[in-house]
Amino acid sequence: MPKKSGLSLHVPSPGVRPGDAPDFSEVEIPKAGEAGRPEVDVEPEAMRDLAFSVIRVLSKDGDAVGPWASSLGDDELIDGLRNMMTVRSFDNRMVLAQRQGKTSFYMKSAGEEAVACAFQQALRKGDMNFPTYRQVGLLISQQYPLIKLMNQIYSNEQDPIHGRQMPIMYSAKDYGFFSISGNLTTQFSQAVGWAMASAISNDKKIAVGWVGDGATAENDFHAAMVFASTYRAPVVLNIVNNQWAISTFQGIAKGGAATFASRGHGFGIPSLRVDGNDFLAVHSVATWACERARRNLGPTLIEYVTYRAGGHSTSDDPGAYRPKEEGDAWPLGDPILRLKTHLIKQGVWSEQRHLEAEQEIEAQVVNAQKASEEIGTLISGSPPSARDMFEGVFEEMPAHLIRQRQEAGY
Amino acid sequence: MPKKSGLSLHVPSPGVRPGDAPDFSEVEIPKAGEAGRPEVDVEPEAMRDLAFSVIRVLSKDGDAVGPWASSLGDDELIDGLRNMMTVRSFDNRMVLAQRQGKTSFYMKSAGEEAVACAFQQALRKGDMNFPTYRQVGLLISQQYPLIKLMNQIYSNEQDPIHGRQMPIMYSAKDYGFFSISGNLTTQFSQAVGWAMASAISNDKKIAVGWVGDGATAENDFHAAMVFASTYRAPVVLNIVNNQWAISTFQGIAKGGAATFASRGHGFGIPSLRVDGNDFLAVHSVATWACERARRNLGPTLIEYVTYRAGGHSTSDDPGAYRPKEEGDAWPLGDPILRLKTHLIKQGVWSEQRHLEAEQEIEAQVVNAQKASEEIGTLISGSPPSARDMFEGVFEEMPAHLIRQRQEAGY
Amino acid sequence: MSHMTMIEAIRSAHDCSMERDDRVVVFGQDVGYFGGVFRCTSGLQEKYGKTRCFDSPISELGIVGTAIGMAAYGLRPCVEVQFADYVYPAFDQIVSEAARLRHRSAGDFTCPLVIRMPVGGGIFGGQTHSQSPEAIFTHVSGLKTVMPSNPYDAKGLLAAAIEDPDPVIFLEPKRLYNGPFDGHHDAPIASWRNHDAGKVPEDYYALPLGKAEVRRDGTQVTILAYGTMVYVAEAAASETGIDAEIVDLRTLLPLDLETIVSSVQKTGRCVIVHEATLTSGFGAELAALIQQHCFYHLEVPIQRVTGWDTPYPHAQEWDYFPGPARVGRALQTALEN
Amino acid sequence: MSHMTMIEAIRSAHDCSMERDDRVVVFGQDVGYFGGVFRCTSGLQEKYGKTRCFDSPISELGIVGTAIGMAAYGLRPCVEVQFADYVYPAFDQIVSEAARLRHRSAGDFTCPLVIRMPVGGGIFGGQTHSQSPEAIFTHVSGLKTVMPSNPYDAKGLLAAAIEDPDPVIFLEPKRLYNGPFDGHHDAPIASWRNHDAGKVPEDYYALPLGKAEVRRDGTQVTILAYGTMVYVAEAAASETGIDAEIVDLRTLLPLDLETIVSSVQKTGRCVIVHEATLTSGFGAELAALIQQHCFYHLEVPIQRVTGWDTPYPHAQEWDYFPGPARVGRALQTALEN
Ligand SMILES: Cc1ncc(C[n+]2csc(CCOP(=O)(O)OP(=O)(O)O)c2C)c(N)n1
Ligand SMILES: Cc1ncc(C[n+]2csc(CCOP(=O)(O)OP(=O)(O)O)c2C)c(N)n1
Ligand SMILES: [Mg+2]
Ligand SMILES: [Mg+2]
Repeated sequence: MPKKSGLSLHVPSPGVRPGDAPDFSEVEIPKAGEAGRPEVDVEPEAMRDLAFSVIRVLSKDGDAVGPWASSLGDDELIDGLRNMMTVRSFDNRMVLAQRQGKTSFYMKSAGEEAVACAFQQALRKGDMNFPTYRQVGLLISQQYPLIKLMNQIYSNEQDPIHGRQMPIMYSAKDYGFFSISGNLTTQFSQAVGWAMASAISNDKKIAVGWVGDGATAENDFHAAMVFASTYRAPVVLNIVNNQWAISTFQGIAKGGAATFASRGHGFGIPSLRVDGNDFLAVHSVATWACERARRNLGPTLIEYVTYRAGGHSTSDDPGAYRPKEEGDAWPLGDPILRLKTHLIKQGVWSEQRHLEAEQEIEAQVVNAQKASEEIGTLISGSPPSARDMFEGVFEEMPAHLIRQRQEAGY
Repeated sequence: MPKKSGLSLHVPSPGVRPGDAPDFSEVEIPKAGEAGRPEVDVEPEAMRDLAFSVIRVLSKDGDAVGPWASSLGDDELIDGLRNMMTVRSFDNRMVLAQRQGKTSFYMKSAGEEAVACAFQQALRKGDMNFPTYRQVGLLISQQYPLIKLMNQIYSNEQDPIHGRQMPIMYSAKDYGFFSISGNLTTQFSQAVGWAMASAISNDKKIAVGWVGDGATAENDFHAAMVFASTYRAPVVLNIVNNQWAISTFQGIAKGGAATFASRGHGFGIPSLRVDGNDFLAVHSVATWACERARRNLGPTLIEYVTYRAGGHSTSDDPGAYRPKEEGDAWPLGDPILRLKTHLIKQGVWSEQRHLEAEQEIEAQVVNAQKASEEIGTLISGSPPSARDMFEGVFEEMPAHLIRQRQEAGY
Repeated sequence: MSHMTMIEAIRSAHDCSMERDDRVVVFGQDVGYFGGVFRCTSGLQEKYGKTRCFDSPISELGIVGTAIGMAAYGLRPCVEVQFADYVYPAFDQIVSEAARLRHRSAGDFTCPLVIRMPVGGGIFGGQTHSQSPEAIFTHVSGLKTVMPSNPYDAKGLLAAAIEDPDPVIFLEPKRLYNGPFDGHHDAPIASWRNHDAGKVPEDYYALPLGKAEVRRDGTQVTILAYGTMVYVAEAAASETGIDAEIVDLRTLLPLDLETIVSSVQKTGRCVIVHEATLTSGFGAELAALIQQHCFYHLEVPIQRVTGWDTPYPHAQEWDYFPGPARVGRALQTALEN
Repeated sequence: MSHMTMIEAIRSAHDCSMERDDRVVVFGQDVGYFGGVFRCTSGLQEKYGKTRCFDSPISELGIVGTAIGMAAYGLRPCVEVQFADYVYPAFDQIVSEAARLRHRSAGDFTCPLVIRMPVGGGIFGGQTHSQSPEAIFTHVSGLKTVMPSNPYDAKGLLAAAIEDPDPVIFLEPKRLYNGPFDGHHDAPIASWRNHDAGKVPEDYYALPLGKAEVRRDGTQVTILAYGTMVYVAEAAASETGIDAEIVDLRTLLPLDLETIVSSVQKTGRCVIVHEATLTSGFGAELAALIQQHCFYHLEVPIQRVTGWDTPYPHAQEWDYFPGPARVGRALQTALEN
């Protein structure tokens, strides 16, 4: 309401703040199995509704239902479960390590493990992800050595990127994982360019761009949509809507839009919205979008509805801006628990096996951590040489950098 | 078609090029009067279709039909006609002046005069336009002195902006006309900010942003949409789709989208598409959108379907990239001719009066030009002082600029 | 007169300015309810309401673009870019619009706007939380560029920046937010509590832009520094026992050339220190000006001690950061001939 | 060996590179069917097809962002920004991504990318078609910055830039596109047809980046210039009759410091000329380096003759443009003491 008669500024804010009771009543959750599954070559207009619904496969009681019910076999699903469990265990150890001062910083994927882990299972060797800092699941799902991740996090002597970047800014070309940037959304238009390059080269590889709900407001989101739309780039553009951008709720980035997915329609890009905590649904939608790209049918935009269960990073205290209990109230539950329940219902998994898996994985992570810490951490062992800092600015070091390196004493 | 099996890049191109016959068969033109007219407080979703249609009021034979039939009286319409005629006459004289070397550069509005002229009649004193270089109609419709426009174009001693900017980069705050920038689209997010400021101040003024079809690809288009959507800014966002961006046809910016107007839907912004050569339709849609803004209902996105009848600028030769006859083939005709026909049909105008008006206006423009050229042109009279170049970089000239000015000999 | 950290001082400057002038509006990423990731705007939304202090979408371009529109309307926006490393998406609006609006419209429209951003390293922020891009702003005609080195200056200069009729880039050395830092990263953290410049009046006051301050009188050599480097310079001077005069520039543009020239003409020797990369850094402009204005007074070449021409590294942060040892060596070199 | 304008030479460089290496792709606003507003890519789409030379949407960010992705894939994009004044929307991708990709990924990904753009004034383009932003690129670690001054260099340097494994900013002085221009804007327009440097081989050749060229031997004073200013310097030298040595830098980063230093050590006097604004322009870096490396050889202060610290004006273009008269005065001053 304006103070005086006249206009007034609308500033969206979340219904609830610390101290209030969590409230997700505005999050509409359709029943699993309800959303239709169009052919991959359908006109975007004909599948408009999928940008406003939530594609879900796992029912309350853990059955896989509806047209999107996954094509994954039991073993693949069990792999997926183990991958998610590994991510979570890894995250927890690394947060601990950060608290112990062994590294400077860390960011977890807690609550949204299914998105990266399920998506990766839809990709092929040679495809390229352009991830954000919350998709370590893409690497862990490919059995990327945990110790290498830790070496990077610890900036130790065997850090693949030589201690040059902050923790979790991984780069792993052989695993289809583009160098993570600290600058939000830049990877989104790069993904489109990489996909265009693949098409220009009559190659078969596709690209996958990743962005968070908050970061969709950045310039590169628009550039990516425009170029993907115009050149029909073989790219899948993923928006991970985990409800929060540091302290800012998704309403600030979404504004008056019904959904983030619907941003695709103004570009003629088929857009889908999926339950990000439903491993089967994510994998099924990912497979659909990747097939579109591989068949040269062009880009797809996907919004994953999930929840950032942890703080933004180890520097953040979410208790300062949202109710502590909000995570538990999140209506889409926990991705690991949901897949576990499904597998048990399927009779291919059990509490017992789950417990064993947890212990195995824990042991794996702990061993990797031991080995990595023996090499060194940010505060132990011999760090990457300062001499290295001058390397790789250019392929060949120009005279002025050689002079500076010598001045630095190397 | 890919050379080898594999992906291939899609690069849109216009159906026709110089030498080919013009072809607008893909431009769907619904009959006048067909599009519905919703209440201004309707949900965007409920008026979705208006982003895909073309709102038209003037029928083939010049009648005003349908729910958008204008509320303008005959005198206002005659004013509008005269304004458009003035713009066209002014443009032609200035192109000539440029050819004669009296100025360095010029850009016409030929073919799209109705957009700015009709829109301005929906605005009130105090509202602020953030225009591009093709909306001189906004000023001429307010009887802004033609001589002042020319003084700017000639960079003469009485140029309101002291010869500092290229021709047509007008600035006229008192006429609700923001300083034109040579950098595309920057004004779009500024318009949203100005509107937000008006709302923050509980003021009643609204802002209007203008952008071309090609320039919608720029970063500021996205920033403007995001902020307008989030804060429900009292702003009207206008896309003038004149089919061309220098040599680039609109398909490169539009990509796979059905229309530019539909870009608004992903932000929950009501979006309309209107016949930009139909003075009555433009004014009626403008009035609708301005009322929305004034009633604090938030932003509106409008796409004006029109055609850039002339070259991009005096530096451009459209014959190099599009058929010479394309302009004549444009299905929405000429805005001046169409309004003239309507007024004659209404019995409030005649060929005779039109001819007289033409002569009057021509005389007005010529007189203004004579007067302006007596003051000076780029090549005659005394130019703005070089000393002035150092003024206004800051409100108060800092020491280093004073030193430089003195070094320059002033 | 209470002690404040630089964060508290900046917050207080906002508060006083918003109190005095309701045209002042504050927004940016996480600045509203949360009060900013560095807490420089905490409490402002509660006190002044959601329409004068609010969260923005993650679009630096949108933040600056809308702020320019607000300034043109007549408000006095003071916006935050979360880290200077993230200002580039807004660069076009800053360079092409904010900086040129007054000139290109011959004063028809103006742009009283403050863009705040934390700069500098020393927090293991790596290449995307450590940059010092001041030089590129000083190359853009129409912008003022300010970098305070302590809470007292920060409050007074920010208040002045908000009142300034033209756009001001306000750079906050994040390593100084909680205490003076001299580059000895292994030493216990110093606090503003026991530092004179930590004494900050609660009430409004403004300090003029464009005035440098001599932090330490000396006769042997002049050190030109700003931000964190002021304390590095102090450490280097006291540790080498060299009688250096330390000039804290405070404002880079407009530059207080007089104070600089008179100091260098007195000492005949000059060492310039900044954290940004060397090539085309602001030290280059300073060196160019000094050799022009003090040519016949200079006994030895002007030296620049700066960050290296590499991205700011994570693990090797302290090899990159120009610390007291490097500055000390430069001082010794300056006295050699 | 035929004569070419700089436009024809740049077009020829594209042609030869695309012929030799089908990883080379060319795109930007109006570069496809139309061949670019300055015609530097004309005929390429016809010859190499729409997927190797095409029009882009009007998004400098998209152009550079997608080009970085293409470079990471393994292509060799060479993109055009229509005017340097319009590069700022892409600044974040250039600074934060292209420049840092190799370093931050330890060579896992690289960015062989050329970003071409016309720079400089003299065509009544006003503040948005006249800028020379070279200095800000040289401040960004990881970028190479090149500015040729004639058709022969333009072709050879562009070919080298396209082959370079790292990102190169390729700046084309638009006032030189059709002929050498010495700042005498009232004189008849000179053409490359009757200029030695207008002789350009049809076939492929490359010139090494990082090498300056002495355009005129002299003993009394060194003029450092690049782009259009090379001809302004020549005019100033011959009109004043001063025996100036003129060094055409050609590449600003990496800089050919040796050639510069040996010339200044020989003459003991130096005048730097560029069209960009003075403060924090590349002349500042040059002056800083020269006073450091030639301190004991310098007889007089280094002078900078540059554009003023104002936006590039329209009507007063020739008052802004650093012409032969101003450079001549600087030469005389250099010889006074
Ligand atoms: C260009 C830029 N602006 C601001 C930041 C600071 N920042 C880092 S993460 C973040 C929030 C991103 O939120 P979202 O996109 O939702 O991703 P999430 O963290 O939720 O996964 C912000 C503002 C940045 N890294 N880059
Ligand atoms: C940031 C930026 N990039 C490029 C240009 C060059 N340019 C000027 S006008 C124009 C075409 C704009 O087309 P459109 O938006 O459709 O407007 P129209 O000219 O058709 O009215 C271009 C590319 C510019 N002025 N600014
Ligand atoms: Mg988020
Ligand atoms: Mg157009």
